[in-house]
Amino acid sequence: MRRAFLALAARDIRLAAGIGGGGGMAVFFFLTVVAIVPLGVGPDRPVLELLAPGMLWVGLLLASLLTLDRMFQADVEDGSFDLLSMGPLPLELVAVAKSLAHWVVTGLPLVVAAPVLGILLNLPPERMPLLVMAMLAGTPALSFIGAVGAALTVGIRRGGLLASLLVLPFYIPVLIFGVGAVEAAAGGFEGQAGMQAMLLLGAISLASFVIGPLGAAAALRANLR
Amino acid sequence: MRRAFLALAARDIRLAAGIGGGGGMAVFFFLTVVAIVPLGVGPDRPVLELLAPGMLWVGLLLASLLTLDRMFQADVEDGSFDLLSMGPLPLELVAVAKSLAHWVVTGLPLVVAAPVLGILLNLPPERMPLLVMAMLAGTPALSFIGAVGAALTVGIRRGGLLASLLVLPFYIPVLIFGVGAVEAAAGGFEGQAGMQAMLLLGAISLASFVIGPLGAAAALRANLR
Amino acid sequence: MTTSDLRLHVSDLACIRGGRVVFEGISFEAGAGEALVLTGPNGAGKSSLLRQIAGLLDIEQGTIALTGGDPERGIAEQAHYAGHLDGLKPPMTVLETLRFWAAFLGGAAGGVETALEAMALAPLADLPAAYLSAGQKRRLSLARLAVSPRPLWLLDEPSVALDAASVARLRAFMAGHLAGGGIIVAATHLDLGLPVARELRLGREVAA
Amino acid sequence: MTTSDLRLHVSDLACIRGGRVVFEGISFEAGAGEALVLTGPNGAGKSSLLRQIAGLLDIEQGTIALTGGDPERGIAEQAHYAGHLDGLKPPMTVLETLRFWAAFLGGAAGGVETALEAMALAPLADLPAAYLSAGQKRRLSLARLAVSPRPLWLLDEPSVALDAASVARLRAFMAGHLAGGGIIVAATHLDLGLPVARELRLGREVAA
Amino acid sequence: MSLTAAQRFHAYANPARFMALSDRLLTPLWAAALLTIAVGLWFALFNSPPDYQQGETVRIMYVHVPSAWLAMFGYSVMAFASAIALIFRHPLADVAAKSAAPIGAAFTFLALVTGSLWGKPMWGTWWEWDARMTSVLILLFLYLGYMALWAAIEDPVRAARAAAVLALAGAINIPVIRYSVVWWNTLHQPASVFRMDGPTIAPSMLLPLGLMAIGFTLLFLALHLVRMRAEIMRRRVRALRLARASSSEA
Amino acid sequence: MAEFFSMGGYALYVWPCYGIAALVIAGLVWQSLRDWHVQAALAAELEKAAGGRVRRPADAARQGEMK
Ligand code: HEM
Ligand SMILES: Nc1ncnc2c1ncn2[C@@H]1O[C@H](COP(=O)(O)OP(=O)(O)OP(=O)(O)O)[C@@H](O)[C@H]1O
Ligand SMILES: Nc1ncnc2c1ncn2[C@@H]1O[C@H](COP(=O)(O)OP(=O)(O)OP(=O)(O)O)[C@@H](O)[C@H]1O
Ligand SMILES: [Mg+2]
Ligand SMILES: [Mg+2]
Repeated sequence: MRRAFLALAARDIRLAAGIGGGGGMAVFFFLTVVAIVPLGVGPDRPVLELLAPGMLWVGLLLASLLTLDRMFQADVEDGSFDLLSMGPLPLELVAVAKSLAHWVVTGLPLVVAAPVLGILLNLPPERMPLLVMAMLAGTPALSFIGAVGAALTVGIRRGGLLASLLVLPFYIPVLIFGVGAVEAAAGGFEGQAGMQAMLLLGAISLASFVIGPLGAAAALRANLR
Repeated sequence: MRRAFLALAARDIRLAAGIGGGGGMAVFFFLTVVAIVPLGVGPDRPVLELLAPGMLWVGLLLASLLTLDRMFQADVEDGSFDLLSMGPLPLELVAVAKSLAHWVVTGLPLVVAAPVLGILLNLPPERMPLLVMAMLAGTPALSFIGAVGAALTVGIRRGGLLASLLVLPFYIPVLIFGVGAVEAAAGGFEGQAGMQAMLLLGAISLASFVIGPLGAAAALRANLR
Repeated sequence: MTTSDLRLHVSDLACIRGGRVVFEGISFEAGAGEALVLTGPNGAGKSSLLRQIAGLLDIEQGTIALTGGDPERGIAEQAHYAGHLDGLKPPMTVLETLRFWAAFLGGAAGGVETALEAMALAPLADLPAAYLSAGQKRRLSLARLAVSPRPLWLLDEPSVALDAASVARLRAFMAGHLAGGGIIVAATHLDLGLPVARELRLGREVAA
Repeated sequence: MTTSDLRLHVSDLACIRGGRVVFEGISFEAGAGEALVLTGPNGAGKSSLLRQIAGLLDIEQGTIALTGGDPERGIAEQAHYAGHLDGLKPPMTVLETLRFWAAFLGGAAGGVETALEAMALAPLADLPAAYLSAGQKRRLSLARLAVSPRPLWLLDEPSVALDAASVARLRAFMAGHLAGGGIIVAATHLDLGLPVARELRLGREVAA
Repeated sequence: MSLTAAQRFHAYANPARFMALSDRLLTPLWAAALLTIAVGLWFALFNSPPDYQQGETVRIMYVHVPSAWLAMFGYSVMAFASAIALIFRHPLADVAAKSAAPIGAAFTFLALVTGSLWGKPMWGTWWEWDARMTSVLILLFLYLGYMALWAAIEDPVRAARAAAVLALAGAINIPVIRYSVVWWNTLHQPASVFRMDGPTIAPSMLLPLGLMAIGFTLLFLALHLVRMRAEIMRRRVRALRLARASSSEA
Repeated sequence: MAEFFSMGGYALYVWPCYGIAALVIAGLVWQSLRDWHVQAALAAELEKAAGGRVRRPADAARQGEMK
């Protein structure tokens, strides 16, 4: 089982890390979304600073969403999923392996890229550590919740966009607490509000780690039999 | 030729309008992107008003980008494209038909949805007509420029994300003039700056109407032979 | 299709894929009413040759010409190609699919009925392509050939996935095309049972 | 694979797809070393039956059981399924593909070499799947069966797209599996040349 | 009758003349680049005066400006080679275009970073969305997109053509960068070296700037040749692998 | 000396500028040269393995024959 789990996660990471896989692509997309905002709303620095945490999280959500679609879809379309589901791993663990791989190739690089983009949006440097911590706590939830959406829309052409829509409402708590954590830092009361938001983010991630794969496996069974 | 052109455009519209097709999907996505902004930046009304035109255009660009990927890809993957390219229509006209279909199912509904979303963002009603006009003038460019990106990434797994990245830099003029047109209205000098931006938008659309299909056809030939 | 001086000339053709020479120095001719069967081991270049004739793959060297046909249309426009992929849209029904291709390819009236007939698809007419079995999909993609008449047929393993009755139907369909003065170039590993078929063998015999 | 009391029991099986009864009341058994060939016209339900055995499609009615195998593993885990789709990733090379499946399915050491051998893939080992021809892809997807031993093989038109030499290789491959006490259920329109094969004919003769 | 040399090239990359020529050129190029940059650095750091307005920060210019020039030069090389590749189908041209991209991207990155490092003390901000900076950022996107496209398409022949279309489309950005300071009034300096009426910059600064610019250009050329040679070898390896596969296969 | 390194109070900007430039350029040079060595070695190895047979692809690939 462990061998199968690792093999699957490694294969998914490898496929996604290659070009056309989506890993680097997500970061690049994040970058363009963030770069396009100042062009749209104008280069006014205080306004940008105000927008920065929100836009960073929105960019992160979008980049993460867009890479969801292929989590199961590609395997279903080319027939590999039939074979995966006949292997020794229960579907729940298949979903865990795939969500983890998704996080490694999208969530993690996005977190690393975020501070650089923060500079572009004029985010004060002292808020960066909190931003990164909040993102580290929050991004796993994006992949694990996302797995359910991806599973629900598997087998639908263009399921990707539909998955985004199904998943977005569930991303909103992450967004709210994520932005909250960064803004609390500005208020200078990290001790309370910041920590609280961070804890909530962690809790959401933990919960999604359990619920996400269960839901995804159920959705896959319902969709593919 | 005319019969073939119409048949193709009609088929594409029909396929895209169905579920999993992407039409309604784009509007829905536009909606969520715009709805997410107040969550990120807080519900402060004057700030929202300031951001509104920019955010509307950014949302429009993103929604339009996300639906690009399948413009040629779906046909190439299932082999229909081979047959389309052996038909009586030159590839340039195939690209025109497909770009038009893309505009009808994504650009047009987005333009219709924009005023509603403007209200959400607290955009003053008197600016709506100009917003809609600017979007009508600008959105065709998004589909026709987008066709080149879609054609360049045809045959690539996950080409969609790559297509967005390739196309985005070329969307920037539309964004800048689009926002310019709406903001000029705020300044009250529609007569000059507003009209000028609008004319520029129209000019970009016209130019892309010629260059887009040529580039797309060249890219398709390069990619698929 | 009654042009009896129709002739496909291929001379000294070479094909390079992925930076590797797949074949070179291929020459052959085929006249109206003639069929040419491409055989050879997997990877010999049968599909590639068909795609080159159809204009779907670059020609590195050599020429392909079709004489005696419509001088204003290129080879691609005078040929039907049926490859490994079906080119079907899951939500479109059998009838919609054929109607679309009739309109797009400029088929004559009645072409759709002929096509349904030829591959015995009439009972399936209202099913979406997503519901078809492998062989039914194949039949639909072959039925497309009847929708608008074109003199040159390029068929890549057309009998794959077909049951015995459908293979017989395909045989009759191809024989009809040849009798009408058409040309068929088909790649296959099986016996297609074509009447006047010559064989072009690509690649060396398998050694490994 | 040496369990000689291995036996596949299918009784009174029915299949409904897209709201339509595809078949019902199907019963058969197959013991160690036996092959069962499913035949029948297109759309008769051969692929559907194989998917039901593999646990990839819901069973409306009836039972499927495998006795005498590993009691702790379900049928799906004791079966290999090779369907119409290849399940190959374009960027992964032949070797990487087989290695992955060996790791995922828990194959024994040396399985990958056996697999390369069985389908004569060794010369292609370093090519990405994207570069393979139709038959080469098919061979790779069949080679997977050798990567980890499982007693029950479910093959959906396995010989499609293969050249004569590869068909012979496939035949030897299947014969070896049967000789080792395995079971094969295969759907086909062609003669697979299996030694101890019984035939199960699905569906009515084509009337339409 | 057999394939022409150019067609063979794709199959069995072996442009002997280019390899021989570049082999002979490389050593002198490396030496010249190193020497020029070393002398340039000496002037830039030790032997040039601080600016009366910008103080010591003016020394950033000796890296920033050559990087910015080479960022644009790199793209021009790429676009030009792409045009040749599309029109004449000369196989070396797409090798040249592909090899220029990472070098150009690196210099673009440097222009952005050094610009930021200069902007903080001068304008009090790391980044500003002014026309020139934005257009240079877009230049970086174009480079990255171009490289991603190359990497995403398996077959080098097809990748070359698709990437060439992209490179040509993106070429509009170069004049935008060049004239952004003229068309929009921005924070950024207007041109002071390449002007119709001659440079407006002090000769004591012009010398290190010129040396660094020449040094960077030589470095660019050396790197470009090395990368082209590596690329040709990569194709050769690919072709040999495929040939091995096929010769033992069929 | 200390004065030189302090760059008139702008050390924080000037030195990173040169440092990053040196790093990026060195990285690029190193990567380019290594790439060349790796590819050249691979090619040499493959060529040796092929034993010159691959040099004449035309003969190996000329295979069309009519029946
Ligand atoms: C990240 C921000 C920056 C970017 C992307 C950038 C980009 C460029 C580019 C592309 C050029 C070449 C222009 C040409 O030759 O046409 C250039 C030149 C130059 N830049 Fe920057 N720059 C940035 C920040 C700065 C800052 C902060 C300063 C100084 C306060 C500065 C000073 C100069 C000067 C003096 C030149 C030479 C102009 C000439 O002689 O032509 N730049 N920059
Ligand atoms: N997309 C591709 N890129 C690179 N090489 C390819 C590609 N497709 C096929 N090839 C190579 O070209 C050669 C010929 O392939 P082709 O598909 O024409 O063979 P075929 O004769 O049709 O084989 P089959 O009987 O298996 O269908 C093969 O060796 C294959 O490896
Ligand atoms: N996804 C699906 N949804 C609904 N109906 C389906 C679906 N797939 C197949 N069918 C129907 O089920 C029936 C059996 O299909 P199946 O694929 O099992 O046939 P088959 O015997 O394998 O045929 P073939 O020889 O053509 O491969 C067919 O009539 C088909 O229309
Ligand atoms: Mg083939
Ligand atoms: Mg079947």
